[in-house]
Amino acid sequence: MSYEVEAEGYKGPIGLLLSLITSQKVDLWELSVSGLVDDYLNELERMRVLDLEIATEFLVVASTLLELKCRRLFPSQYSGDLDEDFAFFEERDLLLARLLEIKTYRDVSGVFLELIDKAAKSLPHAGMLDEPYASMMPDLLLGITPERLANSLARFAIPELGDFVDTSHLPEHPVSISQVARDLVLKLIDIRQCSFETLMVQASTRFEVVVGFLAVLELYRQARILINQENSLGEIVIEWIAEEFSTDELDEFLENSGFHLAE
Amino acid sequence: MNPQDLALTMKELEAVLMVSAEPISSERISEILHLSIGDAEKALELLSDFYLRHDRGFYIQKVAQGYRYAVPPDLSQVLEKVALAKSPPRLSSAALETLAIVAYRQPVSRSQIADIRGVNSDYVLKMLAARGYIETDTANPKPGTPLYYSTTPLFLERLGLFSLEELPRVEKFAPASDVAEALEASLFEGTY
Amino acid sequence: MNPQDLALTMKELEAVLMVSAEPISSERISEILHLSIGDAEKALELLSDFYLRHDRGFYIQKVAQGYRYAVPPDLSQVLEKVALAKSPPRLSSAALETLAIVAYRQPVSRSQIADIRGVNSDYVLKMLAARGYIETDTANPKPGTPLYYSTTPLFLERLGLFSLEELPRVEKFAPASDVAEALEASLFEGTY
Repeated sequence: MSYEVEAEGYKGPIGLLLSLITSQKVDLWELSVSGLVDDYLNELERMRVLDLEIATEFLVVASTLLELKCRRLFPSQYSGDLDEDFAFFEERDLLLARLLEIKTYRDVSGVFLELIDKAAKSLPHAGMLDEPYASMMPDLLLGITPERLANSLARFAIPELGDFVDTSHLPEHPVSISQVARDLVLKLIDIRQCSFETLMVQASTRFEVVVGFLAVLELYRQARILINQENSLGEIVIEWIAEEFSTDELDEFLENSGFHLAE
Repeated sequence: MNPQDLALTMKELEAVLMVSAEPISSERISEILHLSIGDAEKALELLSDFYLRHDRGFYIQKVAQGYRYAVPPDLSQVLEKVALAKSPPRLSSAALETLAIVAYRQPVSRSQIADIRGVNSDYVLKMLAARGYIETDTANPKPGTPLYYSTTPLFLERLGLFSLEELPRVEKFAPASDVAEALEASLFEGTY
Repeated sequence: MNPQDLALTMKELEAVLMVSAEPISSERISEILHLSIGDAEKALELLSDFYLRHDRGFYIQKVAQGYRYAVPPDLSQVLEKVALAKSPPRLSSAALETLAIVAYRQPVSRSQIADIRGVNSDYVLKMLAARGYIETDTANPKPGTPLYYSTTPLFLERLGLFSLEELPRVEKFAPASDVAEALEASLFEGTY
């Protein structure tokens, strides 16, 4: 079901195109990317329903082709700047490493398919305890809530097209944005230095955390705080460094940062 | 039957008994293994004798609807320990999914459930019925009509619900198969 | 174990396997039969060998960290009519690729997966999670930390693996040096 490419110099499934080029069986100079795109758009028109897999596969391959072709079209030269050259080589190696990595996973996923096919040929025996032993077992529904039961239907719950917008995830009691931001600033002025987590300890919804984070970014932009994070995903430490706000200044800050808008 | 055929028949018979969710009749066995009913019954008898003679941990039990594997009475203590083991078995996700389908779609037939889940669910249904969470519509015992499953009062009690109306609302599921297929086409290619 | 004890253990082990709905772990077997885990595993191995040696219609399958009775592939064809198992839909290449990344890189975040694949993989991840092949670490609900995906026991079961250690070694699939060189040559030819 892979999309067939019919471009000048090449005809076949698009998935193969990249591997053909890498094994140099198709000359990149000869390949017209615009022809390939036209051909593909026509095909989409014919399919009527967009097939996501074919579409994304095409995009990945086409953008890689474009990148390859661009690199070949530009004359090669050293910039004379050593730093720039190193940066270029580093980028080059990263791209190569990524392509090799994805090729590895793509190859191994073929083995997954074989394993799945093979395993499907072994039919399992599913045994069961008869009475009176079955009723000796603890209740199997222990700890199962109605919500978990409903969630187990998730994979069948495909929303119908044109259905109403589900707003059940929105909080029933909307939080005031300016209130969250105001509380945060006051707390920070009071403690001077603490982690983002401590700062948000009273936040009960994801929404409040997001507002809090935006407020922190705005304070940072205005150079009123310092932010430090030692390592990726590590603790975010926030330190208050500016003068304190007067009430008016605080209101002004909230207004200028747009935090009062959603009242 | 010559000895070689007999050995193969035994092997196939074991396989049939091992994957059947329900007791299986000698007629059905004869169909599957392309034997006469007489030969199928003879094979069952031979295999049954073989297990008894070798004192195995299971035997072939003849119940009203047919034949099935069962554990002999002298091992009942082991079964008790299985039932009472410290780490009790949990409801599998397949079982929970099936239970949810029955709860939201009741009354629902075996084949409707198989269509929704995409896999045969006989064993899971049997287990859920044995645990008393679902039941079949016994007021409709006409031969040939499919069995319809519904949840039981025990099910409501275990989930702490007063009535089925208290079940959380879910989005419509299992829409017309063409919509589902169009949406899933990007993830799945064909079927076996 | 002396021969008599061993014979009894085998018999009890058969009974336990016969009544288990899911693959049963050697820990649970050792608890039920009052054996050390080592002895339980040894008994499983002996019984497994015994069935293979005598060419039975079933075998002990080591899958998803447990043991269960199953019918070998050569007989399952005979049984197509009994089991009526509709296999789950086949995974697309995008889904398989994503599954491979989760399997080898777990726990792995959504953005790490997108980085490797070069495309947003949210939809594929959602579907793989709905199919029960992968799950997120729900024990880590800190705000701001990304969700990490891991494979489930069902993933092992579908691939017929006992544990993640049985996954084929990924190093073996690293492209051979000539492929890497060809790729490098076509990517960077003329750039210096």
